[in-house]
Order: sequence, then structure tokens, then C-alpha cells
Amino acid sequence: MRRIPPIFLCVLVVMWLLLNNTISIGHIVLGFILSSLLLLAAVRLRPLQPKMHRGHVLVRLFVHVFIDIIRSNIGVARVVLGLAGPRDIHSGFVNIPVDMRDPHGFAVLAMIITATPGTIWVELTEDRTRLTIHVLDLVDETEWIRRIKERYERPLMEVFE
Amino acid sequence: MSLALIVLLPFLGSLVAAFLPSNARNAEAWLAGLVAVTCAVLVADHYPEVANGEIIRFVVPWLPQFGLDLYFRMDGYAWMFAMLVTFMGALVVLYARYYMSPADPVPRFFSFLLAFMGAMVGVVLSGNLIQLVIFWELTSLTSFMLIAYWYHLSEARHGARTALTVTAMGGLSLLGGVLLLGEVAGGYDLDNVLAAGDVIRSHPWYPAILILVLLGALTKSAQFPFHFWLPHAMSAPTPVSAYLHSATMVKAGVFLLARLWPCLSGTDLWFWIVCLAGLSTLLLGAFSAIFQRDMKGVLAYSTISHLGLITLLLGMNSQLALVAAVFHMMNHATFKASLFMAAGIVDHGTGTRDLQRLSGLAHAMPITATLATVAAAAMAGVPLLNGFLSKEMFFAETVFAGQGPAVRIALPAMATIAGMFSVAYSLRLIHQVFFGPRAEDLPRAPHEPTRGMLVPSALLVLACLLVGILPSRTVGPLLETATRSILIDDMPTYSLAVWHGFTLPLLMSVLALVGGFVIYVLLYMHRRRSHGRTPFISRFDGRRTFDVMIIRLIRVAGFLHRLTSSRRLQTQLVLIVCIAAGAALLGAYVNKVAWGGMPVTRVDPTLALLWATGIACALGAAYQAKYHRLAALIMVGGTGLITCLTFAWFSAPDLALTQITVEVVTVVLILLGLRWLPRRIEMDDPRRRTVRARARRARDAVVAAVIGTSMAALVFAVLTRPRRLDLSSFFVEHSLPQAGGGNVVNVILVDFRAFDTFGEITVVGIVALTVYALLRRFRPAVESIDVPRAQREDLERRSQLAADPNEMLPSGFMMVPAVLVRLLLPMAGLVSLFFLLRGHNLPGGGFIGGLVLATAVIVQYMVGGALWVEARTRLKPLYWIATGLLAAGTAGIAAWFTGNTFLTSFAYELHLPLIGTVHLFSTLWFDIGVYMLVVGATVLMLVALAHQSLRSYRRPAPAPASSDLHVEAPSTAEVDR
Amino acid sequence: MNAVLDAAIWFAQACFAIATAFAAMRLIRGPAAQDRVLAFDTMYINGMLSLLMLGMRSSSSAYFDMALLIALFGFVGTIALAKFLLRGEVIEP
Amino acid sequence: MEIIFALAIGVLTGSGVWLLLRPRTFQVIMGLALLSYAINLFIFAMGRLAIDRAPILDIGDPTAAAFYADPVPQALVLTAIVISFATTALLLVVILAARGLTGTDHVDGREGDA
Amino acid sequence: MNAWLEHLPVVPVLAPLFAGAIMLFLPESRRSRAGLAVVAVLVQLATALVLAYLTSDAVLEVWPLGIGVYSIGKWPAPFGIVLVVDRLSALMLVLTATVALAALVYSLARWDRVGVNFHPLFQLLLMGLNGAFLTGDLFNLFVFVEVMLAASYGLLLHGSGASRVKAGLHYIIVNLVSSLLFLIGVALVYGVAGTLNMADLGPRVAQLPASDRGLFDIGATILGLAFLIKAAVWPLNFWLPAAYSSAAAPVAAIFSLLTKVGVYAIFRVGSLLNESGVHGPFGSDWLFAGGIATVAFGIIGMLSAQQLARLVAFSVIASSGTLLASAGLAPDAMTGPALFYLVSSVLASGAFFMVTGMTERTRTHYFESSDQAPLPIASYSAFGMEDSHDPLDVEDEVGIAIPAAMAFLGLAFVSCALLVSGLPPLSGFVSKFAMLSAAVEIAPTAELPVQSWIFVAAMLMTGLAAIVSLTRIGMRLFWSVVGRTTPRLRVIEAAPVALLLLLCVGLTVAAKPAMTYVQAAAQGLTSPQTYIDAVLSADPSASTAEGMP
Amino acid sequence: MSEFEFPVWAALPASILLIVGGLLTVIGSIGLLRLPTFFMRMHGPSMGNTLGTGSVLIASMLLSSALLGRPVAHEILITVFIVLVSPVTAMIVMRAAIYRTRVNEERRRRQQQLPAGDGRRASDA
Ligand code: NA
Ligand code: NA
Repeated sequence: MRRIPPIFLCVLVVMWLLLNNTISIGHIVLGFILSSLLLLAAVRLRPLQPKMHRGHVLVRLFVHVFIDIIRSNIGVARVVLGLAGPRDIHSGFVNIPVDMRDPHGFAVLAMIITATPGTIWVELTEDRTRLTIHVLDLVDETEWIRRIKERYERPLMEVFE
Repeated sequence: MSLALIVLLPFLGSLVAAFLPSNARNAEAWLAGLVAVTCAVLVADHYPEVANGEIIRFVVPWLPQFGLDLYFRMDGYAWMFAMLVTFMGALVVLYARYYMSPADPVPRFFSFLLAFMGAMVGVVLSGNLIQLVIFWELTSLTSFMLIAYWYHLSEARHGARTALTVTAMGGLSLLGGVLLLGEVAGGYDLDNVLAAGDVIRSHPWYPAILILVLLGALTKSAQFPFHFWLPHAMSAPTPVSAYLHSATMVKAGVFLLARLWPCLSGTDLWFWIVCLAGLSTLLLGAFSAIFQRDMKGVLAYSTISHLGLITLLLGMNSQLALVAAVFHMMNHATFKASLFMAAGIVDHGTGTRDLQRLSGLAHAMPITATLATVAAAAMAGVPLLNGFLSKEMFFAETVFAGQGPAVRIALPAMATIAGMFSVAYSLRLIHQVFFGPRAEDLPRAPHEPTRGMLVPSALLVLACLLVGILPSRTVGPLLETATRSILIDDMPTYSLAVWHGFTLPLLMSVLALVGGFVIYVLLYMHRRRSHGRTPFISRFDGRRTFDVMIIRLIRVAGFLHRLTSSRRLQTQLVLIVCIAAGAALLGAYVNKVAWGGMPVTRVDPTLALLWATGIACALGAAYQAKYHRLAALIMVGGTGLITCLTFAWFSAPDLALTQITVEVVTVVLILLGLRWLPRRIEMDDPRRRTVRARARRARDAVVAAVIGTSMAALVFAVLTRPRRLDLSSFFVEHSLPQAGGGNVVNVILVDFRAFDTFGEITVVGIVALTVYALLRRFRPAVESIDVPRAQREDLERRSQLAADPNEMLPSGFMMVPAVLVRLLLPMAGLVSLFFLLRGHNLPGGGFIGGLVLATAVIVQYMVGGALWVEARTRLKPLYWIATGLLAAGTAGIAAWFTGNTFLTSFAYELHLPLIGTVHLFSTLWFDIGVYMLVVGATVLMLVALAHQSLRSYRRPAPAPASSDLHVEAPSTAEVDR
Repeated sequence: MNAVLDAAIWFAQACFAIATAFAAMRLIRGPAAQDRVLAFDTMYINGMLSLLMLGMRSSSSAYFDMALLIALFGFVGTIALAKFLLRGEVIEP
Repeated sequence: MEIIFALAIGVLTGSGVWLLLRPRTFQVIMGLALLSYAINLFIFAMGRLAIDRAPILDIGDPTAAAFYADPVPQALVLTAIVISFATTALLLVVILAARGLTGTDHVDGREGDA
Repeated sequence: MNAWLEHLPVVPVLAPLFAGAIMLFLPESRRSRAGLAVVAVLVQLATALVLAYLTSDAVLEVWPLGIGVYSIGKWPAPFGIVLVVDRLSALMLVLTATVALAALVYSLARWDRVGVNFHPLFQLLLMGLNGAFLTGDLFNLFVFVEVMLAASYGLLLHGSGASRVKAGLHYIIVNLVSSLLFLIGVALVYGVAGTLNMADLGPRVAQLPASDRGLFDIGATILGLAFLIKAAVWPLNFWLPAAYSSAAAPVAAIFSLLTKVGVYAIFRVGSLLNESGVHGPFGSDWLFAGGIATVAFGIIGMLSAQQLARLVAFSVIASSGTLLASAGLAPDAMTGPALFYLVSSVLASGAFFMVTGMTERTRTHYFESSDQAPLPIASYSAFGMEDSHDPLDVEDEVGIAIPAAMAFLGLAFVSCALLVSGLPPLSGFVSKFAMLSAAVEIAPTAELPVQSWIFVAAMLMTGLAAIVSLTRIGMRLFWSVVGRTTPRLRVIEAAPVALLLLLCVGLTVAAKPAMTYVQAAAQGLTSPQTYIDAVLSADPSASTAEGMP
Repeated sequence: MSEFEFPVWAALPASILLIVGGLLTVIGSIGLLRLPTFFMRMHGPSMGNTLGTGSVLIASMLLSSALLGRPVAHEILITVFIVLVSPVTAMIVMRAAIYRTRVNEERRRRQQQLPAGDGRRASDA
């Protein structure tokens, strides 16, 4: 008997309600049925499931990320519009040694890095020890390494490991 | 009734004969003989009636709408010919029984012989001209089969084909003539036509009719210039030559001329054409006959000349001439047939027919010699033989033919000369074969044949003698009835006496005999130096001309075909688009199409900008598609996006939705294909710089520009006209109340015009099946068989490229994407179901839902790898397709049980706890069918394409060039099993 | 108040059209294949935004679904292209 | 607006036809794709252009048909889109098979003049 | 009327669909699928015959006007889609089912196994054909033509191999373009006239303002061109010989119907647009010219053809040209004979393609030699579709060999030759004679008598060309002395050919009733008012008990 | 436009958000167009992807809630999907770019080694 991941099920039901833009009991039931069927059908295609704890940490993380996003948007906008001042923009790759191992952690990290303009995920080594990102406006590498590890990696490790 | 039987019996006999065992010579002969005799008796049985001028009729309605009935009609003339055909048939069968060797497959022979007999009887007994044409063509066909009886001889094949082509062509023109004749005479049956003589002769179509009919008759009767087929028909077995090519079939032409004589003759046109044809044939045939080496050759040419004689008589527009013609038809049949039989006997006995080698056979085969001599004498027109009588009548006619002075002198002279020739060749034939020193070097020792072969010939010779000595007692009455039935009331007075006193005709006969003797002696002096080639005219060999014509015809046809057709696709497409555009522009010009009256709405800069983008993408794609395929693909995708936005902009959300999903799938699909389309290397190709290439590109550019402009103009012309509301208003008004759906477009798709959707999904299913079938036996381009370069690099690190089905996540750069995309799958599924279920009231529906789910699955393939996914799921696309089709179908049929027509929508009220009542529309079931089919088809196509790379995934070694293809074919096969 | 809103909607729509046009320029100019792929992706995002604007303009939820669909699947084409560039085929064994 | 629409269709048709007449199979398939866009827009145009008039009736008010955009051409275009999608897929596979069997991507299966 | 009889018109579409769908559940092994296929075709044949009976004068209580109208989904014409069964449709249905039966049985000998999914595709092709002959809606006609074409692509490529794929590529692309034209035409017709229903078309066109009339004519013209491409009119037919001659024999046999769909569409739509006097391809002069050009092209092609299959393909072209020309010459007088000719020529070319397949048996061209053989790809077991059978092992021959194979082949060949060349005595001659006599009959009163003469000349020429080329190739096939191997012939292959030929014989013998029927069918075309009334007055809700939900 | 009168609490913030979102997106695509190297260009669009889209979605949420008179939140779904999906795109495109630049480097090097230029140039597909 395959087991249906409960959180995911709830997420799907909520999705269904959002899609239909309603909270009628009928749709809740329908959504529940459909979601569980889908999960049953798809569970073998998603063998690895996350085990999350201390979810409240995520809240703080998201606040940080939100702030960073706005900041980096402004930053990139200045670079693009050439308002960044006379200094020539120097962009480059940054290698970050990482201690996290959980794929889902990395997934969230990838989301964050992609969502914040000015940084792009380049690659993670096979042994998941070194992460390379590309930074648009690279002034100080160590600053970036610290920021990724402190602000993002630690909370993620708390949640996923 | 018995008339039909006379015609039918031979055909039945032929069927039976065809199925007898191939060695049953006697059975065949008995059957055939019985049939022939029976027919003869049946014919003879009718003599009393026809004798006193009755016409026996038998009609079976066949195609009365077009005046075509099976109408058998026997009058005296027909009776005479029927008798000739059946009686001769009997004799020939008897002869053939002994002539054919045991080795020959006789069933074919006798079956075709009988078929011919039937056809010939059909010709003479036809009371309907179309029916006559039918049997006419049948005689051509059967004669073709009989000539080619020994088809292993190229001579036979060739002769048969020549004969068929010439006579069938004649038959076709005869058909044309008869059609006109029928139209003029107001019906195809003979009685009408014969009655309408004056109408016909005075009708403007008369010349056309005459020429067409004559073409038919003259080709059949081997008249100049169509005579050449007959000598080559001699490669047929001798019985066939005796029967078809002397006695009966070749008579069909003159038979027809006499048959239609009352309604066609009597004009100058008739006189000149027919007489000229006859006279030239008479002379030419007789002259050539002198120089033949082959016995049958001599007989063939003499047949030609005698037919010419008959034709000439028919052309003279005089009743007496007609009588003479009919008389000579019978006489010629008798002596010529017996001569052919004699030739066959000689051939049989000695193994050759070559006049050079044959000599002095009289000692070895006295009876044959005697018979042949008498027959030849008849042919030469020696007194006391039938040939003499008719020939003298002929001479008389030439003398008294009433035309101008030139004719009055020339015609008798020519006739006499022809007579001399015929004496000469008859003499030569007999003398060289039967007299002189005994030939030594013959293939076989000559000997008298069995009685069976002699009897028929003997009977015929006897007939010659009887008729020749006692004409009025024997043939008189028959001739009387026959001719009377043709020229009903204006019968001429003539006497069939052997002696008319010293008359000019008698003098001509004597001259002919003497002259002929002299000619032969002169020739003999020349030590028979003839090599079968006719002096003066041998260069004008009709047959060679004919062959050349046929070859030319085919060559010309080939040339024209290359000229009027093309195997190049571009040419075809240019033609199509140009003709379409041309037609449209022409229509616009002719009808003076103008813009409509409605004002144009103001331009929204945003959309304008969007379309500037879209147009740029389209042009870019057009420019890049040759060498930068990926770029072109992406640009086309861009255009698609703009198109989709446009649909949305002009309030067509469903279209936009469908367009966008289709876009995505199409891009993936074409990329999957590009894997197997080896990259083109761009180089400055000299061929692109040739003038022709430039010219073609210029032409295409112009064509494209013109067509683009006209399309734009067309659209604008429509857009500036008021729209018609009839259909849309009906749909909008009935959509909610009757069909219970707010989204009119979707309601149209699943209810108002569900039948379209029904067919549309079938198309998708069919295509999926085809793609699958084609890929089952796909043979990739050599260049793209081995693993792509990028993956080959990985092979240094990994044993094989295929993902391990057991690993949780792909190693390497695909790990994080895999996590995310697998998270996405259930969500996508939910979205697809959402679109499926809400379609009836808001944009969406089965198609979109299906594509969404299919795409979600495909993405799993992209991140996980084919084998990984398939190790963990078993989707059976074919079953999805089938189920989809069945669901849609049953959704339609379900309506039958509610007493409605196919695909009528109906709702089923479902009361559920804590959900309340749910209206289940049958259209939802239909939409589910669409959904399943689309999922199945899309997945099948994409995955079948993706599977191609499995063929090579275990071969790390980069494949060398094409050479290894065949080598590794089996290995792949066993990998696959 | 609607006037302001309409103006804003119109402005945003124009912005997205311009963005689309820029992306298309990049798409046509290239130079590398990856530039084109990137431009393609951008066009899709902008297309999605334009659709949302249409939805607001006509205040109908019909357009939302299209936006949803692009958000969900606009990326498929992009990663297919990218994967073709990267691996030589879209679906590997 | 009509002018832009007509122009768009014109250009799509033009470039589609141009590609259709090219000798390489891939060009032809791209041309057919462009042409089918053009034709779809063409069919769509037969219902004339309407903005913010999507033929989606709010439950309960089937107002005058004149208000809504003509749904019929939309339905026709939907069918056309689906069919052209399917046939494109088929053509693609046939092109691949031809490339494999004939060794060239020329539409005539042999290298004519470029 | 009987509630179930009412649904008969839709059965010819549904039977093949369900059969084809169910087959997909059955294993690819021949037996089960073939059995189902035969049953399905027999059902279609029976249905078609019943429909033909119902449309004849024999019974009037079912369909008083002799025209059955079945409105899909109970939506009345012109709004909904209606299936219309008149004599012509019924005739085409019977013809289709007959040829289909023959081709199907023939294919069971071996042909159906040179590739996968032969039988489903075959059924769906029939669905397309039947739908096209039945529908009364212009766009629905497009859809069913697409169904037919899609299946024909699959069947043409059945067995793969270089020659087929090459021919198929051209065939597909040309047909895609013609489908685009079809769409433009339909769309324009709708955009101007505001209807898609064929019967509704005539009345509306009559009411069109002069300003819109030109646009409509353009639409009709483009539509007609699309039909003409399907009907293989010159110069839009260069794809045909390659496609038909490279297809497997039974496929080619059924293909001889495809061109007739184009002809049917021309006849049908032309007759409905007739009195509104639309120019373009439906205009008689254009049609006549195109037809004659096509005949001429067919003649040239026949003369220059080197293989029998190509020759037959060209004869198909010639016959299609004959039909168009006769329609263009004088619809009123010629349509009846033309329909007779259509039936005869379809049966003949169907039989001829099968005979060709048997004569070319020694050369097994339908099956690529091993070096050409494409690589089989990964088995789909992982993919959830086991088809164990290997498409390459088709060498085992089914059925008992008949004796005197050569004799049968020869007889069949000669009969086919007679039919194709229109020589006596078979139906080929009867039909040609009927057309010719009609053509001659109208000549004195026609405003362009020369057209009649051209037509007559063309007919006679076709016959002559057929004789010349057929004797040439036939002698090479049957009388070539060197290296002729007598093929093993099986009843299962011989019987269908015999069936078709016997039908031609029957057509010849029973010429009178047959001609009566086709003339009645032609009557329906030449005076379409009955058709229009029947369709537009049909009230779907009348016949049924319950109303709408 | 619809005849519905939007309340200020919805219309005003929505307008601002729309303007901001539009501007951000345009700037992003200017970056895509103007920035010198591919790796720099990749940063441009991500602006539009995140904040641009976000603000438009919030605006849409506000407006439709105002329109229907009840909270409408289904725009969240779009955000979820975008956030889920854009990393996948970014990663693979980035990876492809790196791979192709490397390959082109190698090719250029190889072509410098052999006597360069028989006029050919590998196309990109
Ligand atoms: Na980023
Ligand atoms: Na066809």
C-alpha cells in the first residue's frame, strides 16, 4: 500500500479550492478525492519525500528573502540603467562550500537564489559539497558566501535535516 | 430464341472447353465440332423463313434508356454469313483436331476458337449496331488470342499485337460512326438505320459517319493502307488462318459495307473512297502475292487482293456489283480456306512452307496436290470453277460502271492486270510446291496426311466445282435470298450461267489467264530470284511504319509526360498556390470585389507593437529555417505566442488556451525530431549562386509576396463588411437554456457541433497510430545514430547513459530540477482535471486538459529519463486512445436510449450526501473521451519518438560511418528483445 | 478612480508589449543559441503578464487561466530547448 | 485594428508560402506551421473582430447575440488547430523517416539543385 | 418509423469507429483483429444496402422524399450538423463498403502484417469515407476528409520503405496544402454567406447583396480547387501516380475511392450552388477544360507508364478526368451515365490494383529487401504495449493455393483491361457508351457542340491508349518467355478480385436497373430543390418522445 | 471597459503596483537587450519574473476581490508555479550556456590549429 503524503494532499486540496475559487463543501470533497487519486497515481514517480520539522523557521527565512528580493531588484535595475555610478560592473562566478545534503533543501535554496535578481544558480558538484553561483554585480566574494550560508543555508538545514 | 442460342452456344462451349484437361484433344474436338455442327443445323433450320423474305427477330431489352438492346436479327444475308461461319467452323475444327500436335495446350485453342465463332455469329446476327460493335471488338480480341497462340514466338506476339491494335482502333472509330449514325437515324437498330438512308445521306454528319464507319470496315478487311496486319497474322496456327484470316473475320469489314450499303452507298464520296481503297488493295495485294516465299504469305496477300476486289465491287454503287460482291465473298471463302488447309498439310508433312525449298511434292502427296491445284485454279478464275463466275461478274461490272471516261478505260484495265497477277501467283504456288524436281533437303520426309485433314479441304474443293459447274442449281437461290434481303425491291436481273457468249468480260478473263501465265514464265526464267521481297514497293512496308509509329507514339507520350508533369515537390506546390491565387485574383477582378463599407476601428499601439514583434519573428524564421533550425523553431514559437495573445485580445480565450498548450507540445515534439535530423553545415554552396537558383528564389519571393498581399486584402475585405448573426445568435440563445453551458464555444464543440470534435479526435488518434507504426520500423539517418556528443562525454564518468530505475534522484545537475518537477506533476494533474471539469461553463475542456496532463508526463520524461519513468509507471497510450474513442462514441450513443439522435446531450441528476445534487451532462462524458484520447495520442507520439534513442544507448563507442549500419542492425534487434 | 486604473492598466500593458519586443530583438539578434532560448522564455513571461492585463481590462476571469497555464508550462518549451542544446536530445534514455 | 490584423495574416502567409517552396524538409514544416497560424487567424477573422466580448454567458443572461463575439469561427479554429497539430506531428515523423531512408533532407529524396 | 431504424444513417460512421477502437485492445496478432474488421465491414455493407433500399422508390413511408436526414444532437439544420442520405450518398456508401470488403479480405493474405495497426487504420479510413459521403455540412465534410486523409497517410506508409516514404512525403504535403485551401474556402463561405450547411448555401447565396457576391465566389473557387486537388485534376495530380503505385496492393485498391471523394464533393456542392450560378471550378466550362486536360494527361501517362501499377494509377486519373469533364459538359444529360461510369471504374481499378499486386508477387516490391529494411526499435514492453509479433516475418503464406493460377491471373488481367479501356463487353463499355451517346445526343442542341466532339474523341482516345499500353505491359507480364515464375495464388486473394469482376459483369447484365438507379441519383443532383427542402424542413424533435433535458 | 466602479482601496494600490511592475519588467528586458555578456543578460529577465510578476498578481488579486466582493486569491497559484519553475529553467539554461561556450572555445582552438577557413561554420542545430 503506497502512502499518500498528507501535507502534499492538503496543499493539493487548497490548490483545488483556489483554482475553483470557492470553499463549498462539495468542492472540498471533490478536491480531496481527486488529489488523493492523483497522488496515488504519481507517488512512484516521486520516490523521495521531504521530512520537515521546525517549519516556523521558514517564516523568518521568507521574510529575509523578501527583503533581499526587493533590494536586489533595485540593485539590478541600477546596473541595467547604468545608474550604478562610474565604476565598471564586474560580474563573475562564486564558489560556495556547502554543508547541506538534503535535495529538498537545495531545491528551496535554488528557488531563493533564482528569485533574487543578480544571482543565478550555476551548478552543484556531484558530491553536493560545492555550490557555484553567478553574480551580476560582484564586489566581494566572501560577502556573498557568508550571505548565502548565514541567511539561507542554515535555516534550510534546520528545516530539512 | 434459337437465334440467341446460335450465338450463345459457342460461348458456352468455349467456357467448357477452357476447363477441360490440357491433353484432351479428342474431347475438345468433339465438343467444338458438336457446337459448330449444332449451330450450323440451327442456322440451316431457318432457311425456309428467310427464303421467302421473312426477317427473324429476337430482342432482349438491355439498356433501353440508351436504345441499346440485345437484338438478334436474321435475314437472308445474315443467314448466308451465319451458315458460312458455322459450316466453316465445323470443317476447321475437324481439320484442327489433326493439325494441332499433342504438345499444344489445345483447351486454350478450342476455347478461343469457339469464342470467336460466337463473336462472329454475333456480328452477322446483330440487329443493333452497338451490339454489332460489341461483337466486332470481340472478334478482334479472340483473333488476338489465337494469333498469339504460340506466344513463345516473338513473331506471333508481335503479329497479334499489330492485328489487335489496328482492328481495335478501327472498332473504336466504328463505334464513333455508329453513335453518329444512331443519332441521325434516331435509333441504333438496323431496321431504323436501313430505312433512314436518305436522311443519313443528306445529313451534314454524313461524311464523318462514312469516314468513321469505313475506317472500321477497311481496317477489319485489311484494305490498303491498313492491309499490313494480315500477313503478320499468319504466324497463327493454320486452322486459324484458314478460318479467321481468310474465310470469316476478315470478311466482317466487307460484310458491314454490304450490310450498310442501302443507307450509306450511292454517293460520290462513297464511290471514290471505297473504290480507291478496293482497287489499290486489289492491285497491291495481287502484286505482292507473286513475290512471297512463304506459302501462307502468298495466300495472305491474295486474300488481301480478293478482299480489295470485293470492296471495289461494293464501292461501285450498282446493285449488280453488290450481287457480285456477295457472290465472291462466298467463293473466296471456299477456295481460300481449302488452300490454307493445303498449306497446313504441306507444312505439317514437310516441316516447311518455304517456296524456295519445296518442290515436286505431287509424287509424295498426290491427293493434296490435286485438291490444291483445283482450289488454286478457282482462285485464278479458271472456267468451270466458282472463282471464274464471280470474277467474270466483276469484270463485267468494271466495264459497265457508269462513271466518267477515265474510269471507263482505267477500271477494266486495272481489273485485267489484277487478274493476271492472281493467275501468276496461283500458278507459282502450285508449280513451285507440287511440281518440278523432288526436293531433298526437307526437314521431314513428305507424306500424305491423315484422312481427317484431307476431308475438309476436299469438301471445299467439291463446293468450288459444284458451284462452278452448276451455279444456278447450287448457289443461285442462296445468293438470291441474300442479295434480296439487302436491296429489298430493286433487285437487278442477272444470270449465273457459265457461258454468256463472247463478251468483253470473257476476253478480259482470257487476257488475264494468258498474261498471268506469261508473267510467271518470265519470273521463272529469273530462276525464282525472289527473296520474298516485293520489288518497287517493298520499301513501303506498312508494318514497319506501324511499328515505328507505335514506338514514336510511346516516345512522344514519354516526352509529353515529362513536359506536363513533374516529380519535384516544389513545382507541384508552386502550381497549387499559383493556381489558387490566380483563381482568387481572377474572381476578384471579374466580380470587381471592393472593400466593405464598415469603418475601421482605431489602432491600439500595444497590439501593433506585439504584431511588429510577431512579424519580425515570422520573417526571421523564414530567413533562418535552412541553416539555423533551432533559431527558426524558436522564432516560429514567438509568432505562435503573439498569435495566441491576439486570440485572447479579440475575446477568444479558448483559442488562446488551446494555442498556447499546442505551442508548447509542438516545440517539444519538433525538438525530439531534430535529434534525428542531422545538422546542416552551412557552406557557400555553388549551386545556390547559379542563375537558375537565383531566378527560382526570386520567383518564389514574388509568389509569396503576391499571395501574402492578396490574403491580407481578402481579410480586410471581409473585416470591413457587417457580420452575419444567424448561426451565432442561435447558438448564443440556446447555449444556456438547452445545452446548459455558459461557454458557447465549448458548447459548440461538445454539443452543437460535437460531430466535428468527434472526427477531430479521430484524426488525432489516427495520426498517433501512424506515427507509432512508422517509428516501429524507423531507420535513422546514419549521421545521427550514435549518442550525441554532449552525452558521450559523460560516458567517461558513467558506465551507461540510461538512468538507473532504482535511484531516487538523478545524479548531477538534474537533481534539483527533478525534485521540483516531480513536485509539479500532481499539481499539473489537478490543473488538467480542473480544465476538463469546468470547460462547459468557462474556457477549457477535454482537449486542453488532456494536453496539460500529457505535457506534465512528458516533463517527467525530460528530467527523469525514459527508462526511469517507464520503470515506475505503465501508461498504455494505445489503451487511452481506444478508451477515449469508445467513451466519446458511447457518450453519443447513450442518447439513443433516451429516444434522441446521436450525440444529443442530456443531463443526469445525481444526489450526493453533503454535496447536494450534481448535474452530470452526457457532454462531460464526451469531453472525458476527448481528454483520454488526447493524453494517449500526445504521449504516444512524443514517447515513441523519444524511444528512438534507446536504439543506441548501450553503445559507448561512437559509431563510424554508414558501413556499420547493417552490421549492427541485428545487435540492436537483440538488445531490444 | 477608474480613469487612473485604466491608465495604469494601459501603461502596464504597453510596458509588457515593449518588453516582449525587446526580448524578440534579442531573439532575432542572438548571437548564441542560449540567448535565443533566454529571450524565448522572457517572451513567454511577458505574454503571461499581458494576458493578466487583458483579464483586468475586461474584468473577466477567463484570462487568468491562460496566465496560469503559461506559468505552469511556459517553461517546458524553454527547458526542452535548453536540454537540446545541453544534451543533444530532449528526452534521454 | 483591422489593418494590423490583415497585415499580420498577410506576412504570415507570405513567409509561410516562401518556406513552403523551399527545398529542405525542415523549411517546409516550418512553412506549414506559419501557414496554419495564418489560416487560423483567417478563419477567426471571418467572425469579425470584437474586444472584451468573449462568448461566455454569465449564468442567467443570454443577452443579444450581437453583443458577443461570433463563437462559430472560434470553434472552427479550435478544430483546425488540433488537426494541424496532429498532421504536423505526422509530417515530422515522415520527414525523419525520409531522411533516414534517402540520406538527404531534400523534399524530393535526392539532392536536386539547392 | 422504427425508433432504431432512425439511427441507421450514422451507423456507417460509427461501425468502423468502434471496430477500430476495440481493435486497439486486441493483440496485434491477425486473427482477432481481422475477424472484427470483416464483421465491421459486413455491417457497413448491410447498412449501406438498407439505406440504398430506403432511398429508392420501393419504400416511401420511411423517407417520403426519398432523402433521409439525421440531425446530430437533435439540432436542426442549418445550425446543427446533419447527415443526409440520398440515392447518391447511398450509392457511394455501397460502393465503399464493397471495395472495402474486397480489399480487406485480400489484405488478410499477408499484406496486413507488413506493418502494425493495419486494421484500425483501415477501419478509420472507412469512417472518413462514409462520413464524407454522408455529411450535409461543409466544415464537417472537411473534418471527415481529414479523417480519411490521415488514415490514408498511415495506410500509404504501411510497410514503410524508401519508395513509400518518398511518395508519402509528397502526398502528405500536397494534401496538407489542399486542406489549408479547403479551410480558407469554408471560412470565406461562412464569413460571407453566414452558413456552413450545404443545403442552406444555395438559398442564402441567392439573397446575397451583389457587393458580397464576388467574395463568396472567391471562397467557392478556392473550395472547388481543394476538391479538384483531391479529385486529381491536372496539373494538380503529380503526386498521385507515385503514391498509388507504391502503396501496398489492397491499400491502392481502396485508394481508388479517395479521388472519387473529390469528385463527389464537386458534384454535390456544385449541384447545390448550381442555380445561383457560381463561377470558378464549379462553373461548367472550367470543369470541362480541367477534366479534358486530366484525361489527356491520363492518356499520356498510360502510354508512357513502364509498370502496371503506374499504368493503373494513370487510368484512375483518366477516369477522374472523365467524370469531371462529363459534369462540365452537360450535368443534366451526363450525370447519370457518369455515375454509372464512376461505379464501374472504381470496381475495375480496385480489382486491377489487386491483380497488379499478384502479378508483381515475384518482385515483392511491397516489402523492402533486407538491406533496405529499417531497424526495429526498442520493444515497447516497458512502455506498456506488448506486441510480440515481428513485422518482418510476413513470408508465411496463408490460405490454399488455387490451381491454374496463371489462367486466373490472365483472365482477371484481361477483364480488368477490358473494363479500364472501355472495350466490350463489360460494364466499362456500357458506361462509356452511355456517356458517349448522351454526349452525341446533346451535340445538335448544345451552344458549344465542339465540346461534345472533344469529349467523344477523348473517350475513344482513352480506349485506344489503354489498349496499346495494356497489351504492351500485359504481354511483358504474361508472355515474357524468360524467367517467369508462376506465382502461388491463394483463394483469399483471388476471391476478392473475382468478386469485384463479377460485380462488373453483374453491372453489365443488369445494366437497365443499374442505370435506372443512377439516373434517379443523378436526378437528385440535377434538381437539388428536393434535397434542400428535405434538409431545411427536417424537424429533429418530431420523431422522438422525450424532449431536451 | 467594464462599467463597474472600483473602490479606491483597490484601484489606487493596484495602479501603483501595475506601474511598478511594468517598469520593472521593461528594465529587466532592457537588461536582456543591452548587457554585454550572456551570463549578465541572464539576470535581466529574472526581475520581471519575480517582483514584476508579483506586483501584477497582487494588483490582480485586489481588483478581482473588489469586483467579486469577496477575497480572491487564486493568483497565488501563479506565484507558486513561477517560483517552482523558474529555478529549473535558470539552471538548465545556465548549464547549457556554459557547455556551449566551452565547446565553442574548443572548436575555435581546433580551427586555429588546422589551416583555418574552408568557409564553413557549424549551424546551431
Ligand atoms: Na536570480
Ligand atoms: Na487522393
